Amino acid sequence: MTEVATRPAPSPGDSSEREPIVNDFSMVVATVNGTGSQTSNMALIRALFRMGIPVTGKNLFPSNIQGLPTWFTIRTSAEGYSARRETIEILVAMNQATFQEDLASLAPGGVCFYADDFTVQLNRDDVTYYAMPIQELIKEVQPPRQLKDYVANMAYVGIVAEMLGIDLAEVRGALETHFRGKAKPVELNMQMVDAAAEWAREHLTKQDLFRVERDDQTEGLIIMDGNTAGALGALYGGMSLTAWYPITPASSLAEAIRDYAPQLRTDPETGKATYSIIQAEDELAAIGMAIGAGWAGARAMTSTSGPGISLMAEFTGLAFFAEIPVVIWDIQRMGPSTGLPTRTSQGDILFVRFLGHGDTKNVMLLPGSIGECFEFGWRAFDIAERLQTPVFVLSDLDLGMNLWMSPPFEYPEAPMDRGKVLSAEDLERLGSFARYKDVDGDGIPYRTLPGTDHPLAAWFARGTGHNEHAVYSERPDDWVSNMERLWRKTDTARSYVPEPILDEMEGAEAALISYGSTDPAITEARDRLKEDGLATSYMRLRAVPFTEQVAAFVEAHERIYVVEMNTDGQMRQLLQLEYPQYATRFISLNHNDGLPLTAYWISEQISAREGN
Amino acid sequence: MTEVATRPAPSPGDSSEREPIVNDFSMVVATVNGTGSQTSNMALIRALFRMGIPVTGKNLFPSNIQGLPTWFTIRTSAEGYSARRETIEILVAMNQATFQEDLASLAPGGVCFYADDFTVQLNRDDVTYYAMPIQELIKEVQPPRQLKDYVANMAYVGIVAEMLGIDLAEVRGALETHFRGKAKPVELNMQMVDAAAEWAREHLTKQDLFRVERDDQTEGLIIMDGNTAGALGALYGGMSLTAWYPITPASSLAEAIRDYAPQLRTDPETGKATYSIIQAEDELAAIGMAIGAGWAGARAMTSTSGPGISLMAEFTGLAFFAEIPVVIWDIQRMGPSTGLPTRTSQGDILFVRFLGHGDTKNVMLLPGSIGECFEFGWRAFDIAERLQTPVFVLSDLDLGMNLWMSPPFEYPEAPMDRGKVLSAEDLERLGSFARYKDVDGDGIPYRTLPGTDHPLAAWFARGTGHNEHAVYSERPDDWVSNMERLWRKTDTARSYVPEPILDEMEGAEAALISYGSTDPAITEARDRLKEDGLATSYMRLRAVPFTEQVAAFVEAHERIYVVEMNTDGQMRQLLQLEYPQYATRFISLNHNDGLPLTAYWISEQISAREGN
Amino acid sequence: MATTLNLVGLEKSDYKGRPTTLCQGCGHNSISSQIMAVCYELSIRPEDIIKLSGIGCSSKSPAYFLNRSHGFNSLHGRMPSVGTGALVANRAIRALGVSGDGDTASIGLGQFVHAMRRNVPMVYIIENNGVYGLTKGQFSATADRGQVLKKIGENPFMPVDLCLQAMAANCGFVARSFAGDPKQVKELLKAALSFEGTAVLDIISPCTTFNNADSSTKSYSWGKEHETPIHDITYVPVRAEIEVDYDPGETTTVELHDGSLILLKKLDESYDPTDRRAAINLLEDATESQQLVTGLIYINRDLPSLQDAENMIETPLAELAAEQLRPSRESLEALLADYR
Amino acid sequence: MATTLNLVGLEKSDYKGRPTTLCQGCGHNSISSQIMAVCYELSIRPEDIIKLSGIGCSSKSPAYFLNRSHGFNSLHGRMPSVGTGALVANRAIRALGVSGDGDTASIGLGQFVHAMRRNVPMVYIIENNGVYGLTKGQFSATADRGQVLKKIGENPFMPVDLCLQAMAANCGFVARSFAGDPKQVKELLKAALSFEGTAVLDIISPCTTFNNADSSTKSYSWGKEHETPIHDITYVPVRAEIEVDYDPGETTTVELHDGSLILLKKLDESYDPTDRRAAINLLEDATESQQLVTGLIYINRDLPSLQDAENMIETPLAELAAEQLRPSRESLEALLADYR
Ligand SMILES: Cc1ncc(C[n+]2csc(CCOP(=O)(O)OP(=O)(O)O)c2C)c(N)n1
Ligand SMILES: Cc1ncc(C[n+]2csc(CCOP(=O)(O)OP(=O)(O)O)c2C)c(N)n1
Ligand code: SF4
Ligand code: SF4
Ligand SMILES: [Mg+2]
Ligand SMILES: [Mg+2]
Repeated sequence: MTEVATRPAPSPGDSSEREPIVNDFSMVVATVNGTGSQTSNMALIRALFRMGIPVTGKNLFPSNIQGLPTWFTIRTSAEGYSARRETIEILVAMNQATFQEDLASLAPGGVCFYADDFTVQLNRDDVTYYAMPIQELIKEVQPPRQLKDYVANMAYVGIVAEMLGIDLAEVRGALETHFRGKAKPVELNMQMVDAAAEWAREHLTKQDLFRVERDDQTEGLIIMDGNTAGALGALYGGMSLTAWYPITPASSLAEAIRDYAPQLRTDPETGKATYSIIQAEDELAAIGMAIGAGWAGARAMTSTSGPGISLMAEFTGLAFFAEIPVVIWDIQRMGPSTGLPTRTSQGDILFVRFLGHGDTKNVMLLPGSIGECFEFGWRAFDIAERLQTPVFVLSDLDLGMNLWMSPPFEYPEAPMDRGKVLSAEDLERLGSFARYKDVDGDGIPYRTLPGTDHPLAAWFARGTGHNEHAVYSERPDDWVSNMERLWRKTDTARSYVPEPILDEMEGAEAALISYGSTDPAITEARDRLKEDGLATSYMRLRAVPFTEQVAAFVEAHERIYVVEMNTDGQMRQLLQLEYPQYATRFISLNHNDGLPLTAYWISEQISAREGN
Repeated sequence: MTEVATRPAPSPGDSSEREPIVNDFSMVVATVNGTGSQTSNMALIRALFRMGIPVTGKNLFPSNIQGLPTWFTIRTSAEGYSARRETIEILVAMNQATFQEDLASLAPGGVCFYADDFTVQLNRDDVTYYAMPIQELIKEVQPPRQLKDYVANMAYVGIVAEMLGIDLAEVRGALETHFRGKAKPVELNMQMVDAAAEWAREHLTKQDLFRVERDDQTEGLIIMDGNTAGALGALYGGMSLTAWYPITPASSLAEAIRDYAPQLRTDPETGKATYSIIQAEDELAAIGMAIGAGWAGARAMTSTSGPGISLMAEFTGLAFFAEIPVVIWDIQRMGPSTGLPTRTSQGDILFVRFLGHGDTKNVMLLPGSIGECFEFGWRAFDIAERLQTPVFVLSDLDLGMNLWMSPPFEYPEAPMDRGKVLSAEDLERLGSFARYKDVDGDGIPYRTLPGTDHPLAAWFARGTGHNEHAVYSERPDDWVSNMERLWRKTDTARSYVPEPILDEMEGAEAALISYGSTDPAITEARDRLKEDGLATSYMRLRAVPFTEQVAAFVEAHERIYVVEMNTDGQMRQLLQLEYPQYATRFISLNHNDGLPLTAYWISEQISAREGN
Repeated sequence: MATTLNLVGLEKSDYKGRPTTLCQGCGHNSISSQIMAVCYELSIRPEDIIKLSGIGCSSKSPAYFLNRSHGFNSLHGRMPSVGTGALVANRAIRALGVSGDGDTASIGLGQFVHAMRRNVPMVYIIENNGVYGLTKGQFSATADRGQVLKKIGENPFMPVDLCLQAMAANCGFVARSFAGDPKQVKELLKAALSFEGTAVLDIISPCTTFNNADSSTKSYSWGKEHETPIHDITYVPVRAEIEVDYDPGETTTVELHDGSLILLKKLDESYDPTDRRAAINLLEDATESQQLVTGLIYINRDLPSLQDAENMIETPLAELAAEQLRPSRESLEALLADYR
Repeated sequence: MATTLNLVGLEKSDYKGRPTTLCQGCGHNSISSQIMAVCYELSIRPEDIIKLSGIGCSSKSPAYFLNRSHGFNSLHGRMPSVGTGALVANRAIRALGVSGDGDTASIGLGQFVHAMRRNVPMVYIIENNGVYGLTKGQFSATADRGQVLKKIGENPFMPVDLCLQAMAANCGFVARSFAGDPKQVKELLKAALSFEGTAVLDIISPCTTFNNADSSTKSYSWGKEHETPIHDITYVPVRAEIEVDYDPGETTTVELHDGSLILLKKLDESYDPTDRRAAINLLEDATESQQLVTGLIYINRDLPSLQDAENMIETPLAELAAEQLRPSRESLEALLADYR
């Protein structure tokens, strides 16, 4: 892989290391994309997961469909860590093109499984090698031609399983789940797995230290990607329209909605859909459809990534100003511009907060786990309808497309909050209605839905300046009072968004603020720092605007590292704007190279700065 | 008008006031739009201007083509002030619909000219009334039917001129200029002017205190709107493509380019155009065309307002990241969303600075006078080609569409700066070329233009991540080093943008920072404050990013009022982000009701806060 | 006249809007009047209608009719997407969309075509005046090549024929009319309101302020001289059917989804609006002969509407009960099992 | 083979690009090969070409040919505007644009139509595979109604016919071809490069990874079975004219702006590509009969290019001297006089 190891690992020579390393390694499978290694990698990771061993899976893939290098990394961690690590201990080399590079990136004392038909030099003597007779095994198993590639990949599953001690029964179970119980593919693939394991048992002798053992740490957990989690959240949040346009890394969110909606949201009586999913012609149309539906009273959303967000700027301003509820998922990828579609980043924070010309302030939710992707998936609708404004959910490629463990998602207990909507009966009772009147003093006006059967119900939604009755007005006082109310509303928003997650440590000197997918790396980094005697306090933001708790945390700490994955220190900037009196407390710890942050990088940065 | 007087003016009773008020009043002509009062208002303001009296003209018009109230305000100022004032001393009432409101807004002691066929009550006794027999005069003059409305308006010109002492010869001269010397319309209109003046001489006796006298303060000056000035600047800056889409208040900039280009930029030999002006199908296409042309080596621009800026977000990110020079004029109007198309604001500052998803930082020029509209009109191209980046020029409706006095524009002395462009000869000499290599350490790379006749010339422009050779790369190190260079470039930008204008006062306690069209109001406000014993220092920003001088000013002052016309205190925020150590020094003085700021409001705000 | 109530007990005045702020004589105003008249005469409850528009003088006009209908004056060129979303959220309401030639043929062309592709069931009126009225008279994409406007100059580009665009996009209801022919506008509007799919009405609607010179093909005088209706159209509501009698030899009838009828009385040559090739040819002829050919140019009732294509429930999504929107607790547990 | 030099002294290898990263068998690769061959054979200097594209697998392909040409891989759906600007800045260069069906028919439809309206002189290739390749196989707007893709389901919407769109937009060069018919692609490309105006090539270019099932009208097998060329086309460069001989009864010729010829050898029935009505009919027939009709469908050389319509100088604007760009000091003083 393009990243080189920056942290030393034990070399085999060193005798203190002779005892085995159990459930604690990163294994990378280096393949060519489009050769169908997903099934085999899923089988490996799921088998490990079912053995009770904490795992995470990250796919590092090119912006390309077939023929370029791809790396799938499985990390097992006895302590349950799930962040990316710089070091790779086990390499499964299935791509000759990158072999030397991949080999070079192995940690000293590492292990290298490789296809025995490679013509390469094994130019490292601090690594254990196992050659894999892939072609031979294929000849033996004789899979159908069109499945050859897929089955071939099962060879490394069998060999690696045998050498690491992965239970083949779990591999079979994993395949059964993968193929939804279809016997034929399961048998075909297991045939190869067994043959390969068999071969390894006979021909290979274990020389390395790495192996796995059953554990009980994944009891009751699930393993999933964040986009699927977000899709399920939306479906359990009453999503009625998803209008979207394909874009990496957001597509799989809308596609998961498409895949699950029929089973979850078909009307039992009529057998008809209680929702609609429209692949729009572009992002302008996608958000336009969602806003039209939000205006008409449905729970509507769109999902996209950076370029789509840019195209949604004008419509976002309209929804903000006409006060239409809508949910927008931004699965962030590396920008500016088309950037790196298959690399992760947190670079849209500042732009989205102020998205739309003129004066705007948008609400952002910041999920930090797949559990929160699910939760914010439904909660975003409650907040959007309560506040009558666009609500952005900012995830990223790492959280959205990679595999994470999580407790099973909690079914939403609270009933849906549909916000301030007046029915015909309400109007009859009230006798009057002004769309943009601040009746309750919280800046949130009441609305009526099209089709409401009352002569008072109608109002004319518009992006132009308006008075309380939604009538066009150029009067300075109308403009000012409406904007003052809108600003009141942006404050009210603080009391409806999720609070941050706080973790103060005894005698903490330094404090950390972060958000989103950096959480696992920070958690691990803080443990390391603790070991090295540096206690830290940590606040994980889960939304913008900031709540009281955020203010309290900022007041309470003098040196605050803002850890994020972008070039400009964007969240740091939002914090400085919110707390000018503490502007100098915030120190940017930002790194933005397309790869998820590592605990190593964070802890090194902090101990360096803290003079540890 | 919708604004009510908030500042007391002398009442006629008060004897100290009996002596005349000369060259110092605001006169508003209240008409219905679409009735062609432009000619008459231009005649009045130009006549005053040619009498040597400092004037400004502001048109307050509805977002409508015909039939709604419009107010044209002419301010004369002996001291040469040109900002808007709350108080109106002279009303020329040509619109019965708004008469009562207009009358109410007159200052005590004011004057009211009104069409004598109005059926209204003259319910104020602190005002001098003059009825104007418009219909009668029409009968007398008998203009051709289709010109009736226009000529009718000349009636008030004649009467007002007579009563204030405006030289009719100057009125005639003004009309001659207006009609480019065409005798017929001049005569027709002067016929009415003379008849009306004649009538006034016979039937009206001067009862009010306001009059004008020749002065010499406009010697050698010009009077023009900012959009025309910007258009001329672009033409003298070598503009080669203007791609635009109509939008108020920006249209008149592109239209002025269209009107002047043929006379200024037709090739004498071939009689063909050395430029192109394309009305695009929308703003996405407009900026796309400009970027295509910028890439191909032409000086290209577009002009728009808020909604167009939102639509240009994605393309701006592309130009920023692929490093293509392009100039974008944003004639700001009131937002968010469609907002108030005919009201002024400075609400796009923050959005434009960060326009485009991912990490971006755009260069903004902030003209504060029509002279600077002209200067930045050509300079923007130099800066854009030097920095190879989008350069935004942020004007607004008040500066762009209203009439301002100015010294004649200075012809650009310096030769055009075409930036770092390599010719075929250069390539031959160098023997190699890497599009995105930081050869000079300033972050600005060298480029070649399509059509360059050398095998090394070609490079592939792209919005995707690239290495120094413009080849797609997902390598973390390529991404990081390219972004580091880009950030270096955003710093280099500081040394190419215009410095701020500083005016420090003796023993200044408070400091002001502002930009753009607020300058006249601030200048006047500071004089008032000075009179009241409050000295202030003032820095007018002319660009973002900020220069060394800006830093110095901020360091030097403890209390800094940031005066601007938006809801969120946007420039204040940019300053806080730039100078976190001084974040608490900045105090927002922002007002945003669609009308230009007044000296009165600013001085009141400051003396209140300064406890004067 | 004495106020008479229609079948839903409303007076004409119940269908009015705010006072227009458009110019005197603007074609858009006359179209607004026909919209009010049609809804009154068809006894449509204003609450069952939504008004949609983009940005422009034309797009302002929904403020000037049907005060009792909800409306959305959206963004320039984006009415189609907003309408699509609204109609997906509530398929029980009828949508009246008013756009302009700039709004539809320039910035909005993509959304226009894709809305027709999806057959979004809305009446899509283009008030076509060949210029950008609200921004003071620049050429729009429907202006004729070679047309000259003083102050602006000559238009060098070919016009977009919105009806031909509609044909290319397989729209099922394509009509052209003229604001100066209120009777035809009215009948076409009635028919469009009974059509389940996108119904496009390209109505030449003169801009008296910026583009009404006799030489302009978008002017009143030109329209009056060059309008050539392809038939005399009459809409017959369901209930009225029995009463109408007409000469079958002279008249062809088209039945609409709700059972109402369109009577097309043939003028000189007979014309079959269900024949796609004929429709395209007619448009080509009109362009060549520079005639303002008006009437129901093409109709095809066999295309499924967006909601049917998506097999959507009849109940408006906006009115679904919470339990229809949120799947059961059990379902969640069941599906999570696959992720263990 | 021994390297042979063309008329500008270049070898075939001087026209190659970077190694392709597209899938094996992707139709786009075969089109890239034809582009390289054509430029070599026509002896076009790579420095005189610009490559343009939007975003997609198709839009990536300009990286895989003509390394010695400048190129701009712009934004999704926005190639037309970028190309318009580039060609206004430098009318001396020739533009080769490569787009996809998603890039052109979905997000880019508006810009596509308006570029044709302005007759921007560029070769506009749509590598049409009916899906979004780069985002992994979703339907594009050219997918057939009713087509089923596993994992994705059925496409309920009507396809956009890009050639019909081009006709509606009065494009002067409209061709359809098939990546599986490299000879025809090559001749059409040559003709397009000699055409002064927008030349649209809608080339069915199978996506072997996501849409190559026999049942798909965008697959190789379907194309091979259903391709029906309307003529056998040969391009004859200016210099070669004298040598060619052909049977006039069998063959019609069309002369292009630069004097080169297109020979159209009639197959079964004869077809006149200068007849607009015939072209539209042909496209309608093709849709009805589900045949892949290929060849030069329509050509009209009489429309002025954008630059001529704008009366632009021949010199590339990018190459104008400073004194041509900046008017004189006197001119400024003169015009300011009007503002005193
Ligand atoms: C994104 C955007 N660009 C430009 C404008 C400015 N604008 C307002 S109306 C209009 C054109 C309207 O023309 P048309 O649709 O033909 O309506 P008409 O006024 O002629 O009835 C334009 C360009 C805008 N409001 N939004
Ligand atoms: C604004 C924007 N939206 C979405 C995308 C994601 N995207 C990349 S390629 C593509 C579709 C490409 O399809 P097509 O043009 O048919 O090209 P193909 O890959 O099929 O050759 C999309 C939607 C993007 N890059 N930019
Ligand atoms: S400007 Fe033209 S379109 Fe607009 S209201 Fe006036 S007449 Fe109608
Ligand atoms: S995904 Fe399809 S379009 Fe893209 S490269 Fe592969 S085959 Fe070609
Ligand atoms: Mg119009
Ligand atoms: Mg495609």
